[in-house]
Amino acid sequence: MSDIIGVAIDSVLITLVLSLAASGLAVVFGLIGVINMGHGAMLTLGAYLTWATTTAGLPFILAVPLAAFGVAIVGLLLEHVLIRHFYSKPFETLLLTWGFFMVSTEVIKIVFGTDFRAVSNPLPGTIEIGALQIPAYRAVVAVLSLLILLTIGFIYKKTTFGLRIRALVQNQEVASLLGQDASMLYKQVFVAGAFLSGLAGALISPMLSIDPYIGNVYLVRSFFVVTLGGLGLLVEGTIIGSFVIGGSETIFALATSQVFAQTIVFVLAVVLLRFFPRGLLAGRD
Amino acid sequence: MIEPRVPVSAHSHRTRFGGEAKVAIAVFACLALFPLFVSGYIVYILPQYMIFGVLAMSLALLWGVTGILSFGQAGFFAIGGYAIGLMTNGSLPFGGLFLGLIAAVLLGYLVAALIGYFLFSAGVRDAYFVLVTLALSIVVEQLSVSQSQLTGGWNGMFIMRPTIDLGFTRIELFADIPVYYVVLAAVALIYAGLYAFTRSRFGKVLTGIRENEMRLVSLGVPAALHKTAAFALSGAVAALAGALYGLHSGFVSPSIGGVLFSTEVVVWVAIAGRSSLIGALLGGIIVSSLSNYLSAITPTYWQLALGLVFILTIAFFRGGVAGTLERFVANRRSAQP
Amino acid sequence: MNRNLREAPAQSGISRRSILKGMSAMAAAPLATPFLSNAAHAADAIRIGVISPLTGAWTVYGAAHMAGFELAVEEINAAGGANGRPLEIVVGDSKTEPRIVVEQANRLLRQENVEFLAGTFSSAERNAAGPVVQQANKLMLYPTFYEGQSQEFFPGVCNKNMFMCGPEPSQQVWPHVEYIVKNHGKKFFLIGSDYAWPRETNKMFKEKFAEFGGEVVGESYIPFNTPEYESVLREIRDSGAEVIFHSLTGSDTVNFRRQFHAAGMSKDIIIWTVDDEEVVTSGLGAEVSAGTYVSFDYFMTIETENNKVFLEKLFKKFGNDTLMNTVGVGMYNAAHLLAQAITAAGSTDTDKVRDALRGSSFAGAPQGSITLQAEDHQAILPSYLMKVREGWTSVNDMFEQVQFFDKVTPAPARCTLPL
Amino acid sequence: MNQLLSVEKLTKRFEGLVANEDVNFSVAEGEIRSVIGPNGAGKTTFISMISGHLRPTEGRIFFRGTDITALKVQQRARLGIIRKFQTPSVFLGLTARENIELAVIAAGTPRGQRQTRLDEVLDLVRMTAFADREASVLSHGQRQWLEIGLLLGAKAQLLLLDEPTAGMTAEETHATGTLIRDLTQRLRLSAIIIEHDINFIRDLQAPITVLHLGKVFCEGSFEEVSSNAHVRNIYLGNE
Repeated sequence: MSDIIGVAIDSVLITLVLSLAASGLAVVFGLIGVINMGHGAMLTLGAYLTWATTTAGLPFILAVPLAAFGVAIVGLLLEHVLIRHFYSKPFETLLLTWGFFMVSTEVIKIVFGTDFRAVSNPLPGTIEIGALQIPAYRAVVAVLSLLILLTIGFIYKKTTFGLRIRALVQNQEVASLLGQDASMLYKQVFVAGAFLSGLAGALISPMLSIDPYIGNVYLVRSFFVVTLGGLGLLVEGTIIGSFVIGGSETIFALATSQVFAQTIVFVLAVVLLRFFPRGLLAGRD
Repeated sequence: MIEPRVPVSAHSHRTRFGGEAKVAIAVFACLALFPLFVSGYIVYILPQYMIFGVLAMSLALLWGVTGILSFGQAGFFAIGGYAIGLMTNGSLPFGGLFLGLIAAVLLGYLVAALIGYFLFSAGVRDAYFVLVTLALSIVVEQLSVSQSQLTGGWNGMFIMRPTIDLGFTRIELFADIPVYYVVLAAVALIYAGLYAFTRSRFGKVLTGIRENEMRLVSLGVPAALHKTAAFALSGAVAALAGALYGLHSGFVSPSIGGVLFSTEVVVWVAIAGRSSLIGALLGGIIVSSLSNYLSAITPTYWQLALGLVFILTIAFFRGGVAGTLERFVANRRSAQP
Repeated sequence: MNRNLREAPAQSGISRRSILKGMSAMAAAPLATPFLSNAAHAADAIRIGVISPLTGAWTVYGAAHMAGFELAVEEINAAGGANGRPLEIVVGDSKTEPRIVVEQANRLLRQENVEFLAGTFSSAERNAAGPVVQQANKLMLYPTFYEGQSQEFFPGVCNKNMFMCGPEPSQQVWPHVEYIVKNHGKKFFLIGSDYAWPRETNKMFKEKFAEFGGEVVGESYIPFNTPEYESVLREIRDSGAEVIFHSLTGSDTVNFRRQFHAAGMSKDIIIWTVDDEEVVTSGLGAEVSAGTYVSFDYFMTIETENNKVFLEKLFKKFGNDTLMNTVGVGMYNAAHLLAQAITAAGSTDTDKVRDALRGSSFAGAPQGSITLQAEDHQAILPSYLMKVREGWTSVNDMFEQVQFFDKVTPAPARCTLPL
Repeated sequence: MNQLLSVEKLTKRFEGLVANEDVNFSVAEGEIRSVIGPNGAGKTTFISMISGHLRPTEGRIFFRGTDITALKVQQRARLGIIRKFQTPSVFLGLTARENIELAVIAAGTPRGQRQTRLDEVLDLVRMTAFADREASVLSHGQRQWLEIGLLLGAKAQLLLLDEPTAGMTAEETHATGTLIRDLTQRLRLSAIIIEHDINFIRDLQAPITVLHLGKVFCEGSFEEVSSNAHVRNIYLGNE
């Protein structure tokens, strides 16, 4: 029995951490259709900035928002210099953001070096539920992830800013007719996505060893999360997608090896993508 | 009658395969004469880069001709490499060099055809298809790690250099020079085959898919099948390149199927010019050999420079080097009276 | 960072000459013929190719790896070289990828005309170099702790042109099984990265473990770059393991251990690792690594006369915070063994040097005198079991010696002997 | 005249919104039919259901007496039902000749006859002079004609023309009308034409179907329809 609960809690934790990692992409890809291959690099950057600021003596709780803002600024520069000229060309943005990944990875190596970097765990200890022990920090990140998603959902559904974005997503022409500055909205959404990616990288950093490629572990997974969840379904889609990609791996791993579980998940994701091209929640075409 | 309102000299982004036959002949002639002037490592390593050039062509066929971007070419490359390895190292009850090459090509073709049909027939396209090809790379790499009893896992697999038995004569593929010419001949043949293909009826239909898939479907062309066939052919060519690579380097390991190598191929082709097969071939040869030399000297800054060049190419020189040259020549011609 | 004493104004990392060579090879390929590149170099230097993971996933290990060899070459050249000729290092970056090792080994042998190879880091990298040195009939010295030789992996091992300067499981693991079992229990969980070294090491471990009545309660192999360890941690907890025998590598070590510690498991379960030398343990940090057992042939804190001298020279050359480890020392010993053998053979001829290397000893090794066995090319090395101290602050107080065996002879190589 | 295409009770709903309802309609061989109606009347939906780009919610479509309701776009195109899109959809990166060549290939023309067929179609749409110009440098009007050429090259029996004169000058519009009439007569083709340009409709002298709010409002000749007060009202938005 405690085994089942253990597996359930593990998959919930993994689902929520992956939701957090994918949230930036859910915004950028889901709302304005930018296939941001630099998403992983933004996570990495968030983690390194957290490492740099905590190493410089800043408390973790301040380092996290600072890192997120740092990544948002990088996102703003990227958007302003390159991406905004290519919104109507998805392949070009895909390739440009991959170029961003290449460049930022090398810059990270030059600036931060290639040694193992680690952010020390701000919340050591565990939460005990019966016989189960849950790492306290991981639990907090899971809860934060849920809060962040709900906040995104709230902003998107309930605020005028969200309304303007929804109008833009629905119909760009109409949105401009209504006096929307579409290019400014695109910029805001892109930067918000970068902010979220940086935030995710910062929050995940104490759980992982930080190397210049850590974000890439989440890159392809995040894409599947967003496509399986359905573009534009920021809260429920991201969570469902994360469960299919992350949570189910835990369950498959029970029956087979870890590598094979990962392989199964990717194959499953491709099959689901074919039958539910608009996401699991949208139903079959 | 209706007169054109746009001046003739207006920029046209011609992305077709004109006038490259001459370039190709020149390139292959240079490559053929090369070992007369040089020896040593370059003669050893150049065939490997030519094989990378074939891999680049497999992508150009898909991306440049058909308009389907793939981040999974390395996956097929690895399939070919492992196939030739398994068929020649005696771990299977049957095998041999020629059977191995056929198996590699067939396997690449079938895997691609299966994936292609499964997805294209359901209308999966563009970014979604890119995503699937990324997953393909990951899955191939993971399988080659996890199926270690077959593949040697992360430690990789050795492949013996073969002897080609042509009946009347045998070519021992150990010395650099015979290997060089055997690979060059194979690459030239593959190039010629692909070139002829792009100019065939089928190749033209693929160009139509790139230019306007919906129009083509609405004219009665089963585009999904054509795309499947293009993907399968590209998979077969990439797998053939992988098999040749395995034979040449004597070693394959999971990283040749991975996402990073797949994206390297995209970078070669983007920089060199996706619209021309010979451009892609040269891109594969030149960018990968530059990578080898410069990364020995300044690994970090070389990668950084490559990333910047890549961004600049995508942002400003859509056709890559080949496309830009072609346009330059075209402009020069139209500027002359 | 002067890689070669004869080349005084060396630039950071790589000599100017090799830059020029590289550029000329690109710009004017015909110039880069072997004849000219020979002429371009001091005619009497013995060129040695060193393949090291300078970029890629295992960059962290690359620094000590290079430093060990560089230090040795400096010493050898200061003492008049090998057989009267100075040594010169030519570097090849493996990018931590076996396929690049094939390229680099070929480049070094064919383009740079090196006469010997040293290095590669992981088993996979070494295996990739195997066929190349076999075909070119050149010798290669391999520095890393590894899984032992078995004919199955020929020519990556059991190769008459390869010499192994690092320990294999019968040296690194076997001597300490008894101690751990007696003190911490018989229920072991084996976790390792998913490739040959961990699998083979575990196979060897289990052989000895069975003798002491140990029980393997779980065995798990983790793919590279796995960020999440929830399910493995649960498996370990449910298995009732008392000890984890740990052969994860690289960033996966760090990820696993951080999550293991965060899950509060480090107070109940002991970890014995055969991978985490000074560099990785530094990366783990004091809190996560405290209480872990580590076994190797060399640690920076071992108390031998040779080690004192060695570290002094190392710090003088590379600075006081330089990290050294078993692999770096393996490279250091490799250079000395090679130089001695060249001198003894009076030539750089592969067959003569191979004969000279067989059975040769290096008295100046930081571990104390070491010997290369003639019949299977494995090294006779000491074996230390250390425990990571609580609250360590640097490599100087990182490890506490638990037990020590000198001159441990490896189990016979499972090769078709003689090599 | 033989019935070429007929539709029965064609209905299309988009999540509650009715785009077409109970449309009955038919075209005979060699006949041109104009379909007009104010914006939002469901004209493009109607033509999309015939071309196969949209699935009807209810109703059936017959072509030469066979039910083709279940066929896909490309299968209908093979039968000869081929559509021209509202904004001209051609292969922009290819020359006019290559454009037509693709259409000729699409029709499955045997290799030996391809060249003849190609020249013939170029001549029909009067593009011979611009044959080697890339479609991207052709004018909007020329692209419209090139697209009609694609339909012909692909052996269309029933041309579905969605605003074939959009973006044309009066002169070009007139020429297009002449071209379409000429083509249908010479090649015995049928056509369904959606148009806004009232002069063009008049020139065509074809029976007109007026769609309003997704339903057939009335049918008749140009004179009948244009004198119908209700039709005027719906265009002015009074009804």
